[in-house]
Amino acid sequence: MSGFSLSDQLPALQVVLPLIAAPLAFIIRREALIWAFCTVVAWLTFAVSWSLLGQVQAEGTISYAMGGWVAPWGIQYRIDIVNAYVALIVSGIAAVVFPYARHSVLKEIRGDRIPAFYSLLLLCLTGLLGMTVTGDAFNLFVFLEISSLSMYSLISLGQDRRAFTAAFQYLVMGTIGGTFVLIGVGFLYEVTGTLNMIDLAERLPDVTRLRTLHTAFAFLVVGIGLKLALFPLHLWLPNAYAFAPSVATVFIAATATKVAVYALLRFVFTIFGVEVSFQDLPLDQIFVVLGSIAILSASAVAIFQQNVKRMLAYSSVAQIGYIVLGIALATSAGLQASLLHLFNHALMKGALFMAMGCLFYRLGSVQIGDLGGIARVMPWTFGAFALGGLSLIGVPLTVGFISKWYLVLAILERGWWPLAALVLLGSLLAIVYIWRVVETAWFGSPSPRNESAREAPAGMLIATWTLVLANLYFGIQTDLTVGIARQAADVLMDGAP
Amino acid sequence: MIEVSVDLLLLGFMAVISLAIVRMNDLFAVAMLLSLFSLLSAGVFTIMDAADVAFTEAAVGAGISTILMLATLTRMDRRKKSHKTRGITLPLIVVSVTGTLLAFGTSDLPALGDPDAPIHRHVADRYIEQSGTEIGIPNVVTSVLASYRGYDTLGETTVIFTAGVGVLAMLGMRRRRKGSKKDPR
Amino acid sequence: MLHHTVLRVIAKLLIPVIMLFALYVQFHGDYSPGGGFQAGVIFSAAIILYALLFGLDTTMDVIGPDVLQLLAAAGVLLYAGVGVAAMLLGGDFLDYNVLAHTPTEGQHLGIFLVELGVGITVASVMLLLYYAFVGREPGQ
Amino acid sequence: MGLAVLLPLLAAVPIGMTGKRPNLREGITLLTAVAVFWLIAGLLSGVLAGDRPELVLVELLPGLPLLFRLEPLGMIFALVASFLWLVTSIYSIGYMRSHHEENQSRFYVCFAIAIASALGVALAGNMMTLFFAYEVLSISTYPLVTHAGTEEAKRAGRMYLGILMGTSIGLQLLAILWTWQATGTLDFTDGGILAGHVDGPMAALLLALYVFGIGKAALMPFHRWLPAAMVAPTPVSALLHAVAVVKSGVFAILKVCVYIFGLDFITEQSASDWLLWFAGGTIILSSLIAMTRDNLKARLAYSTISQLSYIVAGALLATSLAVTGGAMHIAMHAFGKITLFFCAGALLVAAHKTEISELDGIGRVMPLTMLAFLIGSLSIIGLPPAGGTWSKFYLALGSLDAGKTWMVAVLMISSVLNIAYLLPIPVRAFFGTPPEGSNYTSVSEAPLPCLIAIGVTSLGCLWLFFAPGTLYELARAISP
Amino acid sequence: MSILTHYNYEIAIFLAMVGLYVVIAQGNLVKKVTGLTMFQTSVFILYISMGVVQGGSVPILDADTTRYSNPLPHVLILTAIVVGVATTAVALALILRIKEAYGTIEEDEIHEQDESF
Repeated sequence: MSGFSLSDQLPALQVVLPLIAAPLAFIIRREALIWAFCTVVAWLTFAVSWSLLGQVQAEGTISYAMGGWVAPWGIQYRIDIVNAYVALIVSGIAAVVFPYARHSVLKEIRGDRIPAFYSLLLLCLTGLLGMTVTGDAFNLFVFLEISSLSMYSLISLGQDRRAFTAAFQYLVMGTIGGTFVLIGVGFLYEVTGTLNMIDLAERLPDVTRLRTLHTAFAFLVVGIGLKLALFPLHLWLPNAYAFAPSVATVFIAATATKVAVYALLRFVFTIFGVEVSFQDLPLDQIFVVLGSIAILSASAVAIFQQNVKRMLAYSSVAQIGYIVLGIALATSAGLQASLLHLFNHALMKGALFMAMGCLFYRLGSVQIGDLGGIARVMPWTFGAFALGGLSLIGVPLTVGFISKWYLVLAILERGWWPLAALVLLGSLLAIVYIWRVVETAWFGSPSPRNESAREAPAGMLIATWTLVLANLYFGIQTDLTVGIARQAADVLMDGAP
Repeated sequence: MIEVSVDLLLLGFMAVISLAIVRMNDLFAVAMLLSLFSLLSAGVFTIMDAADVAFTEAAVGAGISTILMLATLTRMDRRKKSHKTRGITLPLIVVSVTGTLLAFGTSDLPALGDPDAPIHRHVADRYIEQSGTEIGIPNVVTSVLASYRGYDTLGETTVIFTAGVGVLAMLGMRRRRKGSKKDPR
Repeated sequence: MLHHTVLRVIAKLLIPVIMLFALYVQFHGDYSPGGGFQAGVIFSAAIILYALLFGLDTTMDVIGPDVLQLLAAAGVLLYAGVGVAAMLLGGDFLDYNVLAHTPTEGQHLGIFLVELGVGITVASVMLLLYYAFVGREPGQ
Repeated sequence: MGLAVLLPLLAAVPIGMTGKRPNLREGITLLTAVAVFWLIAGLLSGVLAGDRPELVLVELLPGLPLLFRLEPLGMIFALVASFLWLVTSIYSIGYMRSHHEENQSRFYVCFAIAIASALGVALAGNMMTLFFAYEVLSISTYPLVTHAGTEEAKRAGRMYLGILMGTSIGLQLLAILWTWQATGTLDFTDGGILAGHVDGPMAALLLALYVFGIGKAALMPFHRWLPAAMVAPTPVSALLHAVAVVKSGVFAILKVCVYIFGLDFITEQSASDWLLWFAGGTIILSSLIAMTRDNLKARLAYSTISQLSYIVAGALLATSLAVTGGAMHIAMHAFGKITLFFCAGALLVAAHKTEISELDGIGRVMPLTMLAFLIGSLSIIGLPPAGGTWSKFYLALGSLDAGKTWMVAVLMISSVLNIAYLLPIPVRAFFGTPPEGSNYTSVSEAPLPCLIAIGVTSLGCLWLFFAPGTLYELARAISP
Repeated sequence: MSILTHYNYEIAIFLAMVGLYVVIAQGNLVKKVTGLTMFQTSVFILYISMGVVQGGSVPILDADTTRYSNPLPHVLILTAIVVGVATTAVALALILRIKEAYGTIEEDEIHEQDESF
């Protein structure tokens, strides 16, 4: 290959762009400059993943050899519809979060820490994107750690001192998870001699050392499970979301678990394949049980939260339950539902946490007790929250409804009636905890402080409403998401090409 | 055979130390033991022909992380309070399950050092046979590290950078001179 | 700070040697164990030793945190820069072959540069960590 | 046709923005109301002539568009809703002003949205569209229920939303998904779509999911929200809980029975027999409860519950005559009940009376109001010269037709009960002697706009008795 | 080197589990970090053991050696070690802040304080 052609280099740029930007952001010392720079980078990254998706849809899977060393000797970037889709989610959220960040960061982060904060955000983005597009099992671990480390630091920058303990708890559990993944990858390498995902997928069927193989599977699932807060490995999540700086919460909540789910799908479907995962091993039963418990228990706990961010965090655990349920079906329809929900949940949680950020910006609190009548002074913020909440509940004309629709259909297809009922019961619980907030915010009696509060800055509101409107748009104009999700599901079901 | 015995000896030491760490309440002592632990593991690595790893482990485990740990401990009360006994049943269950699983997994591995194990046959051999001509430097580890899997190493560097930024974000950096351009608060 | 003349003298002798060794490890990594990472750690160790003996502030005068932060970033940028350079020269990211007119030379150059990048970042980050931990004043 | 739904939605925006200028705001409201009614009425002749205008909004999911399709049943509902919106807007101007309610802008905005979604229900061309409009209706009416913002209002709102969304998401959505799963379509088609896809007890179960899932029909045991929602301002109770909300509930049930199941399918699977008992039970029980209520609005609310079950029963009887009766009863009951609510509101505004026991002799100072009340009551009871007569007549015929004689008995009994709990009110008002110490000198008739509205609706009741022709034609056309 | 047994594995696993136990069971944050490090280091040993080749030597090419041990695990572990120290650094920084904020680094005492307000 001679001559530089941008379109060939997109896979690398997808990750390298934010990776190079991170140190730069760290050494630019002017807050305004950093912010502008990061925003531009985020948009460029988004553009890259958008055009990558285009390429994949046009001419199928893209493969890119890092350092020119072809797989399996070098590290390969391999982009099919699945990770193109996930990368789009991640970079898309980033493209909204950075414009949003300006005010919130100025308010919540100490002046001399701001460059570090932005730099960490970019590093987190780098890590997540790296996990998403890589085709190499060990490389995934490396970028997993990049994202994790940056997340620990981001979380610890929250204003409440509990941010430190939350970050530490996450660090401990996250590191254990990471090490488990390391063990799993090691065993895979031991029995196949390769680290490249596709190569692994091709060689695993011939592997005779089943005990090692199944152990590797177990460790990978548990390790990644820790990262995606799969019940009962979710203990780190609520506090982490609740006490992190608003911007960090928005970004992490909307992207991190999604990428973890992607990694899980990659290993379970592409590398191990449906036979190993669901026929040799009882992953489906396990996931059905865990998913159901997650939906019920987490939603129930959410109802009793006083801190709204914490409440939303628990609802995230429940939402992950839905996704896991979809995976457990081990059918194309189920996967489609899960993938769809990846996208939709990113939208709704992003919007909700952004609204919380706006609130925190004005009130410095997200306790339900402090929200009395606040919606009357901050109608835009709470309009956003209400719509996002409706989406979370799964009310028609929002993305939430589309997710539920496909998930329940997939479940009915398998004829698992109780599960279908359970999913709907989940949204009923969602009504309860969302409405607690809406009711207090609108009809509660306002405290003097709330009376004097003002609507959040335009910059934040615009970003928030972008996501809210996306919630509605993709709830009505579904063919894009549904179509991609279907293709992706089929790709995954086919396993290794 | 001498290697075997040394290897076992070192590992035995490590086992003893690990148990000591469990019991120990003096955090300084724990830090020192930990650094010794790393040092011994470095020894194990050497015996297993992993010179680079041994080198790194020694420099990091026995070096930097010990320094950092001591620097932290100077801010703490030296002795860990022997706190009220927490339930140890759950930890024991978790640990034994994980351990059994690991043992179960390894029990199926090819014999240690078996040159025909798949791990040595598929990708690795190319590095050993080709790197001389493809890269042209004798240290295969360096070739793989910096070229074949150079991208991982970029990631690794980024990890270090991330840690640096993260710690600075948490602890801040004290300024020597007063009236320096950027005020710390 | 400590007033053990002996220590200081020995340190004054020792520190240059350690640094030299670091450089050796850095640039001889192709032929013997070692490379950017180990070199970086050793180099920082030398300066940390200096700090232990002559105090943090003195050390900060020698190498200020701002410089270190620049260096830390610079190392990563150098590494990534090599990759981008390879891109611009028509190769894939980090494809050293295109850096020089023969692949092997390209590889040599590439490896040299990236190892340098690693070394710089590691050394400066390790020092920064030390500064941050030791220089930490509560409420900062 | 789409415009009819769109218009109120669009109107909501300027209504919201002209909050500072009440006259302009209410001007817009009235204007829209007129326009909408005119649009609907314009389609009437066409529908009678048998054409079914259709409009696809957006392909929501593959093979599952949001679409409007106007047919006779929908026509009835649309006409009633849009006409009564017009009347109610007039009424509420007088009411809201003289009652000095707060947040009037929010009130009018939600009101407009609610009507839009009610029309959406009326025009829905498939179950999905209906479900969407149904949910929007629930949500947009929530702020109207909690309008007062008091603790009681909030509790009412909670129950309102809880029951409505709970049933709709928990049961109705499940039923819809099941239907889609089984048949691959959700379009309302003559003769139903389910025949041959599900049968026996499954069909009965599915029907139950629908009937109970449509909580707005207030079939016991899911009826509690309706009395609770009476904390809302009277115009809201009047329109939403005598017309839009509850009627869209029973309307949906009719739709399901006629166009999803198909009458023949229901009868041959005998899927509805046991549900009929629920309907009958609701009719009797709620009438009995109504007698015990002294608060006027509460009594009206329970009477509504029982009246709704007439229509549900009409649907479940699944004979052409019964459906005709049910469909007609939508209109009849709407006019009758809204008149009663208007009167209740008028009493509240003019005389600040909410309890029936306080009404003795009030007819002398508010004769028009109480006269209207009498007419409304007659219509509800089903006595000439009020429209209610016809619908009950056809319902009775239908039950005989279906061989459910006991249902006729139920209808008779409940009529008697209606007499017992409705007629005493005007009687006391006219002939009762005012309680000691209370003199009505200060009290006069309600504000003019209110009187106009009351007059229109009560005359409507009479008119429907003497000229039910069009309505009857439409109702017959549903299941010829 | 030449042992055709699983000793290495088993001992490494034992060490790893001791480390894991310290992480889970012990309330002192510093000790938790210690446990993490032990856990990771032991896993490294596990890895390197996989890379051993009987009679192989350090993978530095030279004319008169024919058999080398597998370099790839070494590379992977180098990276892993770096990740490990990075994590340790962040963890210690957190502990420092926790100590400043709570005045203790004992898990249960920290919980008590958070319950109390």
